This record gives sequence, C-alpha cells and structure tokens, in this order.
Amino acid sequence: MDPQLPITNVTETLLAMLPEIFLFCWALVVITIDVVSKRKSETLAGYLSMIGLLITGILLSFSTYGKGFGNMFFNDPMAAFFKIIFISAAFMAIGSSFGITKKKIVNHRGEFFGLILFSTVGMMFLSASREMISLYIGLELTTIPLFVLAAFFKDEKLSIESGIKYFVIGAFSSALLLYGMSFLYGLSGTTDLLSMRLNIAAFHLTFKQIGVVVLISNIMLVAGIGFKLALPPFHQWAPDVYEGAPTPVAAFLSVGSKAAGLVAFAKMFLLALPAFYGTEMFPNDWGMMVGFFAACSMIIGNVVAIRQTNIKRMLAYSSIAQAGYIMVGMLALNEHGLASVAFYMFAYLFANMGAFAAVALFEDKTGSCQIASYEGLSKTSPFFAVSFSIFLLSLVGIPPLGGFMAKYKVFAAAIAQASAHESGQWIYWLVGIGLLTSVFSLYYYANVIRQMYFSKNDSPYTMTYNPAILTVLIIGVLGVLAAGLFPEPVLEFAGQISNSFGF
Amino acid sequence: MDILLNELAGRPVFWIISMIMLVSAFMVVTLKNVFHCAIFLILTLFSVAGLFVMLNAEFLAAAQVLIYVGAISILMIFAIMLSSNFAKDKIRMTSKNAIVVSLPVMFFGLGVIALVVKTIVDIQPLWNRDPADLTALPADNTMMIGKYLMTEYMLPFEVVSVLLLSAMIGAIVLARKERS
Amino acid sequence: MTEHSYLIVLLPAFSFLMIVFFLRWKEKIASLFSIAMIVTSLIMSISVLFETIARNGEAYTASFTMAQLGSFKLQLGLLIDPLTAMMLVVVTAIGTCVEIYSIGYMKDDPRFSRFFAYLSLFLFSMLGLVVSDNFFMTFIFWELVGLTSYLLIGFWFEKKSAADACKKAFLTTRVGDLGFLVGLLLIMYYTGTFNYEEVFAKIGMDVFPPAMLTLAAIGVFCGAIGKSAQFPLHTWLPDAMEGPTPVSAIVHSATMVAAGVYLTARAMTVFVASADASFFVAVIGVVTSLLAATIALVQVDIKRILAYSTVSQLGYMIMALGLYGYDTANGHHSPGFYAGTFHLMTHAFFKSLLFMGAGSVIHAVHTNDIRDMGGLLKKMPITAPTFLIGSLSIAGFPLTSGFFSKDEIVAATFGHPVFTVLTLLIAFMTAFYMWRLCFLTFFGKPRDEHRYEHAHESPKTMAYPLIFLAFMAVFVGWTGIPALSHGFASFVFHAEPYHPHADWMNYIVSSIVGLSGIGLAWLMYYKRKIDPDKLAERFKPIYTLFWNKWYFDELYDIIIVKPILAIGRFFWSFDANVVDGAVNGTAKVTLLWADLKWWFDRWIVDGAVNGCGWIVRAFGSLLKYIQSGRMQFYGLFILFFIVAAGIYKFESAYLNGWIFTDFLEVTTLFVILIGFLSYFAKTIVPESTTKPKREE
Amino acid sequence: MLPYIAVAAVLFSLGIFGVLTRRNTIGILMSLELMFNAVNINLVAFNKFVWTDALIGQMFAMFIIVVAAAEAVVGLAIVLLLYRNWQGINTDNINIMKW
Amino acid sequence: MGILSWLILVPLIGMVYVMLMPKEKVNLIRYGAVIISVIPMLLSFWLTWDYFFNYSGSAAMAYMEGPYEWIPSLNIQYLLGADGISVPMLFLTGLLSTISLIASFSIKFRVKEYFAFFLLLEAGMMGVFVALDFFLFYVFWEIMLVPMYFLIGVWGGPQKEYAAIKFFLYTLFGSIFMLVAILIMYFTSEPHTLNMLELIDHGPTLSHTLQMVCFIFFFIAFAIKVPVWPFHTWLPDAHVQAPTAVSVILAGVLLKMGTYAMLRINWPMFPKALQDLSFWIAVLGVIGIIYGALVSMAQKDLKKLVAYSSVSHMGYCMLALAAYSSVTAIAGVMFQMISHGLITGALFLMVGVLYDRAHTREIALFGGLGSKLPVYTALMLMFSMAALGLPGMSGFVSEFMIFIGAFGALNKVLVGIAVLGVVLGAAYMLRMFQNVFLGEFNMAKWGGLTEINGRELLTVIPLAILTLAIGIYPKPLTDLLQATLDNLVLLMSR
Repeated sequence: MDPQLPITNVTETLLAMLPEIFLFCWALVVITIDVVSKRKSETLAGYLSMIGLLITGILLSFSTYGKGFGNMFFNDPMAAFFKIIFISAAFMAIGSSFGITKKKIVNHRGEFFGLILFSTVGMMFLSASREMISLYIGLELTTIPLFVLAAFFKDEKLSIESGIKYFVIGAFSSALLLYGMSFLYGLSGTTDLLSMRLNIAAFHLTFKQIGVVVLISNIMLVAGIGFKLALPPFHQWAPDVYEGAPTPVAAFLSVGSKAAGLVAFAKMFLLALPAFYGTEMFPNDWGMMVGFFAACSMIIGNVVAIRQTNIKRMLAYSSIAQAGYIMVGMLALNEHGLASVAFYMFAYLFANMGAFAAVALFEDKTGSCQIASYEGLSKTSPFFAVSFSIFLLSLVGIPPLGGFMAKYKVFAAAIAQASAHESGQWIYWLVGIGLLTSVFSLYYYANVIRQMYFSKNDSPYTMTYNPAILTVLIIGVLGVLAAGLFPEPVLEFAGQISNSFGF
Repeated sequence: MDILLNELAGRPVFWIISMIMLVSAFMVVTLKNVFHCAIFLILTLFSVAGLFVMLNAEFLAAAQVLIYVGAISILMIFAIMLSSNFAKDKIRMTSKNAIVVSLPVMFFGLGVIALVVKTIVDIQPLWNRDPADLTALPADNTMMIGKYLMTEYMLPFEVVSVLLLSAMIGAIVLARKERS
Repeated sequence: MTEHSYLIVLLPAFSFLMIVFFLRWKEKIASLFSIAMIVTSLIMSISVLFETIARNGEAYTASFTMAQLGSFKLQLGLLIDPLTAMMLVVVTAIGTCVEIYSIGYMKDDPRFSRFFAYLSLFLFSMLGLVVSDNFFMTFIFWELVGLTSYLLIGFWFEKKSAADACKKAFLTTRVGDLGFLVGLLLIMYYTGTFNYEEVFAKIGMDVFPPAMLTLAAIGVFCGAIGKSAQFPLHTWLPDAMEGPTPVSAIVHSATMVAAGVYLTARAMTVFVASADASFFVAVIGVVTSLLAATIALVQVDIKRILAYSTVSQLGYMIMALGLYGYDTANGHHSPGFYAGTFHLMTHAFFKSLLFMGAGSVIHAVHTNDIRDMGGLLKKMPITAPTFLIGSLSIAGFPLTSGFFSKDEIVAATFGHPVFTVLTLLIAFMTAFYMWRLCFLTFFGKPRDEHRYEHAHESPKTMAYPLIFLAFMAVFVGWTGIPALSHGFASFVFHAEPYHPHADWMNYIVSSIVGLSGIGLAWLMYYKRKIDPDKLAERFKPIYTLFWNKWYFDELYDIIIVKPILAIGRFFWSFDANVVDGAVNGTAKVTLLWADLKWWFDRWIVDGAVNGCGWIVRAFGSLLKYIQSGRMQFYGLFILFFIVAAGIYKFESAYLNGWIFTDFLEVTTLFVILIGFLSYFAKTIVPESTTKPKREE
Repeated sequence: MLPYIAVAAVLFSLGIFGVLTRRNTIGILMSLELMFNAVNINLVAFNKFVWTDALIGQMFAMFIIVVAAAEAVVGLAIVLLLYRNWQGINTDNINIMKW
Repeated sequence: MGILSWLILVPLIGMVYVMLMPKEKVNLIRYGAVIISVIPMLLSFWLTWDYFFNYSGSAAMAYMEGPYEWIPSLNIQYLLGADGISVPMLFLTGLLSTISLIASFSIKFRVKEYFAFFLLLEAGMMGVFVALDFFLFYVFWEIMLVPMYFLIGVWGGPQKEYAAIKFFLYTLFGSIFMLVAILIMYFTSEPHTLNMLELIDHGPTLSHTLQMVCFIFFFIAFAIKVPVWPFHTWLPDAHVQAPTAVSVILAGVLLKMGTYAMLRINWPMFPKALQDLSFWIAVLGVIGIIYGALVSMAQKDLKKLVAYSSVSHMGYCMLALAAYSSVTAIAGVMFQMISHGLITGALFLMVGVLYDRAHTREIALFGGLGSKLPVYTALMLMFSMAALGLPGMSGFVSEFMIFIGAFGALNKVLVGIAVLGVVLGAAYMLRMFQNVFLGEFNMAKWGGLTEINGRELLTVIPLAILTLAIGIYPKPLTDLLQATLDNLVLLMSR
C-alpha cells in the first residue's frame, strides 16, 4: 500500500517539501520585490510569479514520494499529481490576470499574485497531508487567501459582495466540517486518517456498530467539502462569487479550489471512511448521499446554466455540473475511480482555465461579460474564437478533446463499479443522469460558439494578446488536445493514485 | 435524557458555566445592539475557557482568553466602531426569518444530541467509559503541547503561521485605503 | 436469327441513346435513324417468327445473370416461343407504322427528335417485356414501359391536363404493380426462382399452398389490371389520351396496355393452377368490358371513345383468358387462351389503325369533339375508308379480323351463360358506339362549317401506315379461320393443338349482334329515326352515370387521393409540432426550472394540459428564488439539507420507514421542501430589489 | 462526557442560528466564532473523556483557535470594505448578484 | 501506415493545408481542397478494386492495421480494418466528398473555414467506416458532429442555428447511449477489450437482459443517425438548412453510418436480442417508409421533400435489417445504402442547382421548367425515377432485394404494407416533378433561369452513371459483398 520509501530524517523531509517551501518563499519574494520596486512595472510581479511556479514545477519533478513529520506530510502519487494541477492552475490564472493588473489593481499587484501563490501552497500542503489537522489547515490556507482575492477589487460592489458571500459561506462550511471532524476524532481517537480507518474498523467489529454519530460526521463532512466543490445543495455561493470575483480568481476557484476540495474529499472519505461507502452500513453510508448530491449537481448545474446570459455565471454553473461528473468518478470505488477523478481534473484544468482566460481577455478588452457581446468574434479574432470553442467543446465532452477522454474515464469507472456489484446498480442511474445532462450542457456551451461563429455581423472588437495570456491560451489548447489524444502518460500516473489508495 | 440529567446532577460548576455560556451566546445571536453582542461574545468565550479548564486544558483556556478575548473580540469591537454608528444602528432580525431558521436549527441541535445519546448507548464501553479505566490526561499538558508543537505538529504549526501571514497580508490589502 | 433476337430489343435502345446524345439537333436524321432501327427489328422479328414456326414452336431460351447472392439470382433472359414471336412482330410492325406516321403528325413540334427518342425507348421496353423469360425481367420492363408511357403522355407537359394525366397514369399503374410485386414476392418465396419455366415446373410440384397460389396469381394479375386499365384501375387510360395520338395508337391501344393481357397469357400456367384466381380474372375482365362499353356509348371525344373501347376490348381478352384458366382448372376444354391472344393480335392492328385514323381526323379538324365533325368522308379519301374498315373490324363485321377473334371469345364463354350474354351485349354496344362515331364523323352534314372548310387529307407519311394497317385489320384475322386449319391456334398451342368450335351458329349470332349494333347506330345517327337526345333525356340517370364515367374519378379522389394527402399533411404537422414539440419539450423542460412563464406560453397551448402546466409553472417560478442572492439564505439552504439528510437517514434506519416508505414519498417531500425553501427565499427578498442591469 | 457534547451542540446550533439570522455582518462573524468554539469544546471533551492517551484533541482545538483568528481578521477586513462601499453592513443590501 | 490510415490522414493534411492558406486566396483553397480530396477518393477506388479482385472471396477483415497501442491503460487501440461492408461505404464517402467539395464552389464567404471543416468531416467519416476499436469508432463518430455543426450553423439557411443545434443535440443524445453500451461491453468482457471483432464473439455470452439493454442502447444511438422513425425530426431541419454540399454528405454518408454501425456492431453482437426485437424493428421500418412518404407528399419545400424521402428510404433499410436471416435482405440494405447515397445526394445537388439560381425552393412557385431547362429536367427526372425505384436504377435493385429478403424472413403482412411505400414514393416524386417541371412555364418570373453548368454537371454525372451501372449490372457489387454478408448472417443468426 505504501510503495514509497519512508523519509527518515528531517533533511530529507525538507527536501521532499522543497517545492512548497520554495513557492512560499517565492511568494514573499514577489510581494517584496513589488513593494521595493514601487510597483512601477505592470508585469514584473506576474512574470516573477509565473517563473516561480515553473521553478516549483521543476522542483516538484525532483521530489520523492515519502512521508515526514509523522503523517503530517505525506508525498504520494496523488499529492504529486494534484500538485501539478494546482501549480498549472495557478500558472494559468496568473497568466490571465495581466489585464487586470494593468488597469485595476495597480497598487497591489504583488499581493495579488502572492496570495494566489499562498493559496497554491495551501493546496499543495493539503494534497500532501494524510492527517486531519494538517488537512484542515491546508484547506484553510487554500481558502483564506481566496476570500481576499475574491474581494480584491476594493471599490467594486460586485467583487466585495462576492468576497463576503464566499467568506461567510466558506467559514460556515468550515465550521460544519470541523464539527464533523470532531466527532470522527471522538470515535477514533486519532487524527491520522489511516489509523482512523483502522480504528473505526476495529471498533465497528468490536461493537457490531459504532452508532449513528458517523452519520453526523458524514453529513457534516459532505457539507463542508461540498462547499469547496460547489456541489449542490452547497453550491449557491458559486455563481455569485464567480460573477463578482476577478475573472482569474474565479478561474482559480473553479479549478484549483475545486481540486483541493476533491483531494480533501478523497482523503476523508476514500482514505478514512471507505468502509461506510455502501448501503450495508446504513444509515452511516455516504455513497448514495453523495451520489444524490452529484446527481443534483449535474442536473442543476446544466439546467440552470442554460438560462444564464452572463458568461462567468454560465461557467460557474458549468463548473458546478462538472463537479457532479467528477463525483461520479469519485463514487466508483475501484481502480479506475480515483484515477478518473484525477484525470478529469487534469483535462478540466486546461479546458476551464482556458475558457476563463478567454473570458478574462474579453473582459479586459470590452468590460463585458455578456454572452451576447461575443457575437461575430470569429471573424475579427479567429484564434480567440477557435481556442475558446475548443475549450467549450472539451467541456461538453466532444472527442478527441480532453474533456471527452475524462468523461469516458469517469463513466467507465462508474460502470465498472455498477456492473461489478449488485448493490452498486444505482450508479447506473448516476451515469444515466450524467450522460443525459452532458447532452443538455451542449446547449449552453454551443450557444457561445453560436454567438461567435454563426452571426453575420463582424464583432466590433478585435482581441490583442499579451504574451502571458497567449501562453495560457496555447497551453490550454495544447493541453486539451494532448489530454484527448495522448493521455496515456497522465492516465498511467493517475492510475498510481488508485494504487496508492489501495484500489 | 436520563444520562444527561444524571451527569448534570453532580456538577454544579459545569452547570453554571455552561448556562452562562449558552445564555450569553443566545444574547449574542439575538440582541439588537451589536456592541452588546460583542460584550456577550466575550462573556461566552470566557465561559468556554472555563469549560476548557474543567476539561484539563489549561493551556488552551489561556490561549482562548488571549486570542479570542484579547484579540478577536477587541478587533471586532474596533470593527464595530469603525463601521457603524452603534448608537443608532440597531439592526433588527426579521421575525419570519428567525422562525423559519429556528426550526431546522432546533432540529439540528436536538438531532445531534439525540444521535450522540444513541451512540453512547450503542457503544457503551467506548464512549461512556468508567473514569477509573481511563489513563488520566497528563497533568503537565502545557508542556506536552509545547513538545507536540515542536515535534509532531511542527508542520501544521508552520503552515498555520503561513496562514496567519497570508491572512494578515490579505487583511492589510483589503483594509488599506487607496490613494487615488 | 433467333439467337440474335436480343438485338431486336437492343436496336431501339441504341436508337434512343443515339438520338439523345448525338442526333438530338438533327431532326430528320433522328427520325430516319429511329425508323431504320425499328424496321430492322421488324425484319428480324419476322424472321424470328418464321424460325419459330419452323421449330414447331419450340421455345428458345438464353439468360444472363445480373446479380447473384448464393442461390438467389436476378437474371435477364430471352424466351422465344410462339407467343413471344407473335408479339414481337405485332409490336415492331405497329411501331414501324407509328414512327412513320409520326413524321407527319409531329412535323412542327419543337421536340420532334425527343419524341422519336421516347418512342424508341418505349419500343425497347416493350420488346424487352415481350422477350423476357422471367418474372423479374418482366417486372423491370413492365416498369420501364410505365416510365415511357409517363413520358409520352406528358409529352406536351405544358398542358396541365397532360401533366396531370401522365402522373395519374404512372401512379395508377403503379398501384397495380404493387399487387404484381406482392405476387412476385410470393412466387419467389415459394418457388425460389423467377424463371417462368422453373416457376411453372415448381407449381406442378405443389410447392404452393393453394390459397397462396391464388393470392400470387391475383397479385400478378393486379399488375395486369393496372397496365391494361382494368376495373377498378381503368381510369387512367382515357386521360392518357392527352398524349400525342401516335402514342395513343401504339402505347395506349396496341402494345403497352396489351401487356397486361400478355402477362396473363404468359403466366397462364399459374392461373390454370388456381380456378379461383382465374374466375376472378374473368369477372374483372367482363366487368371492365361492360363498364367501358357503357361509358363509350355516350362520350363525344373521339379519342376517349376509342380509349374506352380499348378498355372494353382488353376486358374482353382478359375475360377470355380467365375463362380459359377456369375451365382448364375444372378439366374442361376452352378456346379462351387462343381467343384472348388472337384478339390481342387483331385488336392491336385495328385499334392502332383507328387511333391513327382518329389522329388524322384531329389533325384535319383540330378538335376532338365528334359533335363538331361530320361529313368528313369527302374531305378525307384515305383516312375515312381506312377508319371505316377498322370500325367494321372492331364491330365484328363478317370476314374482318375482329369478326374471327371476337367470335372465338364468344365461343370461349360457352358453358357460362351469364358471360355469354354479357359478351354479346358488349359486342352489340361496341358495334353501336363505334358506328355512332363513324356516322357522326364521316357522314351527314358538317356541323362546324369552319372546321369542315379547313379540313384536309393528311400527308402521305400518315396515310401509308393507315393503308397498311387497314389491310392488316382485315386480313390478319384470317390466320385464325378455322377452315384454314386454325393456323393461329395451332401455332400458339404448339405443344397441344386445340381446335376451337367452328360453330356456324356462333358465327351467325355474333354477326347478327354486330350488324344490329351498326344498324342501330345507322338509325340513330344517320337516318335520325331515333333522336339520341330524347333517349338521353329519357334515361337521364343512366345517361348521367355513363357520361360521368360512373363517377370513378370523383370516387377515387374522395376515398384515396384526398385522404392520403390529408394524412400526409397531418403527419407532417404532427411531425413539425407534436414530435418536435415533445422532443424540444424535454430540452425545454430544463428551462422551465428557471423561468416557466415563457415555456408555458410557448409550448403548453393545449387547454387540457393547462392545469398541470400551472402547477409546474408556479413551482418553477418559485425555484428561481432559490438563487436569491442572499448569503444567509444560502447557509439556510445548506442547513436544510443537512437536517433533511439526517432526518431521512435516521428515520429510515430507526423508525422503520415510519414517514418515508418509498421513493415517491421521498421525492414528493423533497419537492415540497424545495418549494417551501424557494417560497421562503422569495418572501425574504425585499420587493424593491430587482435585478439591476449590471454591465453594459 | 455527554453534557459537554450536548452543550457544544446547543452552542453550535446557536451559532448557526446567528449566522443565518443576523443582519449585521459583524454579528455573523461573532456567530461563526460561536460555532468554532462549540467544535473546540467537543474536541477537548473527547480528549478528556475518551482518548486520554494523547493531547490530540487539544492540539486540534489550538489550531482551530488560530485559524479562526485568521478568518476573523480577513472577515473583518471584508466587512470594512462592505462598509466603505455600501455605507452600512446590513446584509439585506448585499444581494446585487442573484438568479 | 496502411491505406486505411491514409484515407483518414489525407483529409486531415488537407485541412492543415487549407488552414495555412491565407484566406484571401480563395481559389487556392478551393482547388487545393478538391485536389487533396481526390486522393482519398482515388484511394477508395483502388481499395474497392483491390478488394474486389483479391479479398472478396473471404469474410475476413482485409487491410487490417494494428492493433497498435494507443491508450494502453484503457485498452484502447488503434485498429483499422475493412471488409465487404466497409469498402463500398468508403467508396461512397470518397466519391461524395469530392463531389460535395466541387459543389461547394458556390460558397462565397468564409471559404477557408468551410473547406477546413469539410475536410475534417471527411476524415471523420472515413474513420467511422474503418475503425474496429470501439473507442476509436466512437471518437470518429463524434468528431464529425463538430464540423457538421459549424457547416450547418455558419453556412446554412435562415433557421440554421436551430437546425445546427438540433442536429448536434440529437446525435449527441444518441451517442451517450452508445457510450454506456460500449462501457458495459468493455467491462463484461474478459479480458477487458474494446476490439469490436472480439466483442462480437463476446456479445452472445452476455445475460439476456444485458444483451437487450446493450442492443437497445446501441440501437437508439444508431437509429437517431439513420434516422429511424420516431427519431427522425432532426433530419428535415438539418437537411433543409444545410448548404447543398453538406446536405449531400448528410444524406449520402452520415445517414449510412447508422445502418453501417448496426450491421457492423449492433446486429452481430447481440443476435438473441435481435431475434427478439426484429419484429419491432421491422415495424419501425415500415412506419418510417409509410410515414416518410406521406409526409413528403405534404411538403411545400423541395429540399424538405427530398429530406423526408430519406426517412422513407432509410425505412427500407430498417425493414431489411430486421430480416437479419436473409442474405438477400442484408445485401438489399447495402444496396439501398449505396443507392440512397447516390440518388439522394444527387437530388440534393440538383435542388441546390435550382436554389442557386432561383433562390427559392418553394414547389408551388415553379412550374413548367421542363421547357426552359431540358438537361436539368432530364437529370432531375432520372433521379426522381431512381428515387421512386424505377428498374434500371440502383434504387430498384435495392428495394427489390429488400422486399424479396424481407418477405421470406419477416411477417408477410408487414412487408405487404411496406410495399405500399413504392406507390407512395412514386406519388410524392411525381407530384413534385409535375409541379416543378411540367405545366405552364412562367416566363416572366423564371425567364432568367440558366441551364445547369459544367461544374454542376461534373458533380451529378458520376452519380448518374453509378446509379445506372448498379441498376443495370449489380453483379460486381453482390460478388463483392457475398462472403462478408454470408458471414454476417451466420453471426446474426447465432
């Protein structure tokens, strides 16, 4: 189960933690340089952050699997995989924020990027923890900078509103999560997730049943983590926040924060509580409950998105829906399950970050987020239209783009689970809902494409690209295509995650 | 319920502290004047600290007092004073809202208690242990905590400091008035 | 020559291709080329005929595989037996006449060469039909003659009536083909082959259940009904007279419409095996014949009279064949087969003669209405006598072809008194209406002086064929004179010569019938002893019925055409509205979550659904408020679900499903919960806050 | 142990109630603190009555206190922004974005 | 790289070429695209030729390429192959693609994008007909949707947006069923595989319920593409709104994918389910025949009429497919697919020719065009006659084979009803022909119409020749199909 050599001494531990440490220091460097340079350069902080992320990525490739500080730091394939996702998400979010740093947040560029990096550090710690306390702290380190980032346009009501909404609901959910965690601690006497799993199993065997307190913790944990995933019915903050927050932040929320939530979910439920998955553990089971929420997510996300006229709001609902698909993969407790989640996240990263980058670019140019204002763009800015269409089509799940591969993998996992166990038949329904709603989703994604392509008029706008956003768009397109056409390395990597979880 | 009553019967101090805590918490969530709320919040936090002491968590109690009472509450009072003219600003809760909310909240609270009771009954030896069987908490738990913080919990400790740093930076960025 | 007989078929096709691709612009050459081809075919046909006679009527076969899948084969093949040889000569001979005739008739037509192309194509198809050795090939050419008929009827397609008529002809015959196809399917299913000889052999081996055999036979006969314009599909033929007259002469009198008779004769073995089918055939034949004759009595359009006459005569032949099948099936001897095929031949000549004559007349007076003619005998020294000869022949005047062949048909009905009486009645009517036509057209005073003045004899190219055909109309029937050893009969019955009744009584009766018909017409229209108008007044209902052709067109329009169109439109509207609506509906149901009003107005227009729609709408418009924009409500929403999930789980675990027992209840409660929440959300939103326009 | 858990449950519920009903944003922050405190009581109580061999519960509570402090700081900063932009911190007005 | 890969790759290369051209060089783009598309066409011709002479005797897959590992962790392979049922389809695709590209010269705006999408579409179509790995098949199946969506949506008629999204949604809706079925097949097979040929062996070992479920799922997916009544409503919209060349491809190739996939996957894989359901499939087919014909009769728009006639014609395919035990019927399906591709493709081209000149397709507005446009009329007559199943044309052979085969294998009454379609088919075609080409010519209104030009003739004539050739001498095609179909029938009758 632990294929990795344990890290024995502090030096090795620190070496294993090098990417995180480096990134944290780099964040400080970025902030400092920005302050020291009197915030003269529009782009310096941004490029510095991107470079820092690149270096982190390089460092990451040298880091080893293993654990340190007890179980507080536990570098396993899942951590490594998701760290890549976090770093890439941060990279692309930063790349798409050059527009706003140029005009809107002139005085706090360094802090803006620094906070994104802090949040990334939090995510990385989160993904590398196998212990409830560090998990929680990682989660908070992820979220708290995001509260600030959401409200970063200090004189725009929308941004402030999104900030306060995100904050209140976030803190509320975090309290709920903690409450659930406290009961788990009460049951198992440990915060180490693996020991918790063993303890609970042992107690379950000893006492025949360990009471309905697990029920409370399950529900509370789902609510707390569901908030991060924007999983209905814990999703309502998402559209508002995405709409109000700076677009790159919304992008980062929709990918990075979501991925962090997934990691937390996987760790809490698949690592600590897998025994309570099925209906035989009724009423303490969580499988069907999460399945229900996933179904809600797919339905509500896709259905409501159809009505949206604001593209950020539409993408928010779309990301709510995507969370549902991911959860379908999460619910498949087999060797494909987690791998599919990870892979989905990987493909989703490029498509969604790309889409948000396009939206950010357009918003910087025109100040509008209305879908209708995308009319006729394909003639004036073909590259923009093509790449945006590719992102959207990938989100729909059209082969050979990454989104399709991801959906395929997820549904394959679910069907493998459903066809293997009699009690898992309900997953078929989930798959059915997922597939049906993914057809619906076409409607609103295609609507944007329709605006860009089918109009007879030329758009009054012509996009201009700065190097950063161009990089982001190109990375997005290449990533989406690569994830669809040559996904093997990623899939193999993702497969290791399942292995390390014991599936 | 019997269990609850039995246990309560023998502990007047707990009874008093928790009552103070709950009543003042109730005040916090119902009073109109937000400044009064803050005062009651301090009282609540104090009583929580008291409970911590009863639970052999002296260091925690101290931290509670220091951090919450000493820092957060004061911060809040500052915020209140900064953000509102508290003499005039008496925001009322809408009654409809309160009623509708109180229903699920009551369900929630009673449900949790009921489930806990049920669990205690179900897993008798685990959760309702005879105090005699328990190894007592180390008396020098403050020292223990110190040790923990420097060994096992070193990493979260550091990460929390990063968290605090980032929160601080964030708060400064947000709170700072821009020169335009 | 027989082994090259495929050339007979292919030469007209060659002519068609040549004209279409190369000779289209050179009208003279086109027509001459076409004639040259058909004459060659004629010569070859004659030689084939003699060779067949020399072979003692033995069949010659050759085949070519078109497609093959395992044992299933589609083949083209030749079957040259006496029947084929006879038909080859008839078709090519009349074809030759018509093509020559057309040079004159179509002289000034802008699509002159195209006409010859079509004629060649028709001849190709017709000859292919004649020589085919299997049902499949027959069916192919059967359809092809249908196509060419379509093209030729619609040759002057600018005329709406022509355009309508060609469509009607094609469609009506296709209805018959439907039956033919089913018959073919049955034959294929039970015998596994289409080849005539194999099918007949298989029938002898009892592979067919009797009922299925009858069905198959009737199916095949349906083809004949359509093509030969038998009741109830006879309505297209009179309309088909919208085509140029040479077309009527060859396609719609002599050859194509006779294809049905030919098919029946060709497949006689099948009918012989099923008495019921044969009887059906006979009845259809006689009914058609009678029906058409009655209609012909009162018509005034010269070509239509001839058309109904054609229908009537075809019914005659069909009846004869049917009776043959019936009698043979019952073990009796009958001359029906001989009579039918014999009449087929004679009729081809005299009817094409009549049509061409009529064409000549029309050419001269530029009208079809016989009431506007009269006294043309003097003006048209060639047309009129030949026409009269033709009329004599069809009326059964002794020693003409029609006399001998019709006589055999009457002979075939012996043993079936009803048929005998009807046959004689029809013969009487035939003589009457044909001579009514003759008297009105050629005798008496001209009724339209203007037209009369301009009338003139047709050019030589039109006249010579008439003379030739008149000659044939008299003498071709002599091949069947019993006294001359029944030449025709023994020829077609090569294997088993059968001597028909050479009954003098028979001859006398039919002569009397024919002559009395002529006489009545003479009395009414020449001598004016009986006023036809008064007679019409007297029998007004019957007259009207006949005049309106028994209302068949109207009937079909009401019971078939209109309903089909209506159903088509209905399905279409169904398609456009309901199916689409339902499908779009499911997509739109999604929208209804957010805002149902629009959906409601647009899609639920039906009153019945209103109640349902209202509930959904009310619910849907409430749901919108869930996304109320108030963060505390969002928190409440979370709390609600936590509590709901807890209650649900706890309840079903420990209260044994006291509240929630099944999925439906849970769903209902869930829906109620959502509804309540959204209602609540709505109430806590201050009314004044409407969604502001945020960005422009 | 039960009284502590029960009291914590009630405190937690009161916190929820406050978060969901206070129309003053700072009131919401206060109620959040109540919730966190309830969690802490839980943890410490479990540590005292069930799992006495280590101080995990107390450690956890410690971290929660710190995190709660950080959250409060950020929250108050945002409240300040609210006040600047809306000239008030009443939650009723903060619903520009909806539907 | 085998020939099959090149078939897919060449259009993609063409797409890249078109994308690299500056958009002002319209002619370079047009001619380049056509020339590049000629290569796969010639390849497909050669393939047909080679298959006919070298492989047609055996039922085995010829020209197998792969399996090469593509995504080993999901057992997804790159596996191509062609047999007797793919080769004619490839032929058709190659031919119609080139013809449509030539017909696309009338596209005047956004030429570059148009041709790029078209070539992508061609690659997708080729891929569907050669893919033997389920995943690969699905990918190609879906890839076509995108260019199609754009082709309809950007260059289509007045209601293009609705039509485009409807097409997209419908097809996607169908494909999700296919996806589920593929996954079920994958996970029930041991070892897990996506190789169609292996799954064909695996299918009958499934439990009866699972067979039924998978069968129905596949059926829905393919039926929407065919389209089988009642899944047909996307078709008239898509056809009518699409530009001419796209309609041609839609009718000529895309619809065939449904029936092809049924023959390739659905039918042989679940013989038991097929045997249980064949009656109902036949019923759907018959309803389609009659319904399509009746609805065609009510149409006022020329193109819509042709579109609905497709519903009717594909109904024949379904009827014959239901008669799975008869080689004749299945051969009829293949014939019908080819002949419908040729004939309806040609009809759409012809309608497009008229539309380019008259800018309307309203049947009632025309009349008597026969006297003004003789060549056009003659061609139109020929194709109308072919469509209504006149002997000597491919449509007749196919319908005849279908009837013969279905009559032996199916409920006779049902086939009897289906035969009615022959008359109805004649009825709507003749109605149309009469109203448009016969009758009086309105000189004032349509005096300016010009005769069909050389380029347009170039697109139509090959179709005419093939239609006639197959109609007159179908034996080469039956020889080509024989072995494959025998084997298929064996598989389907397991």
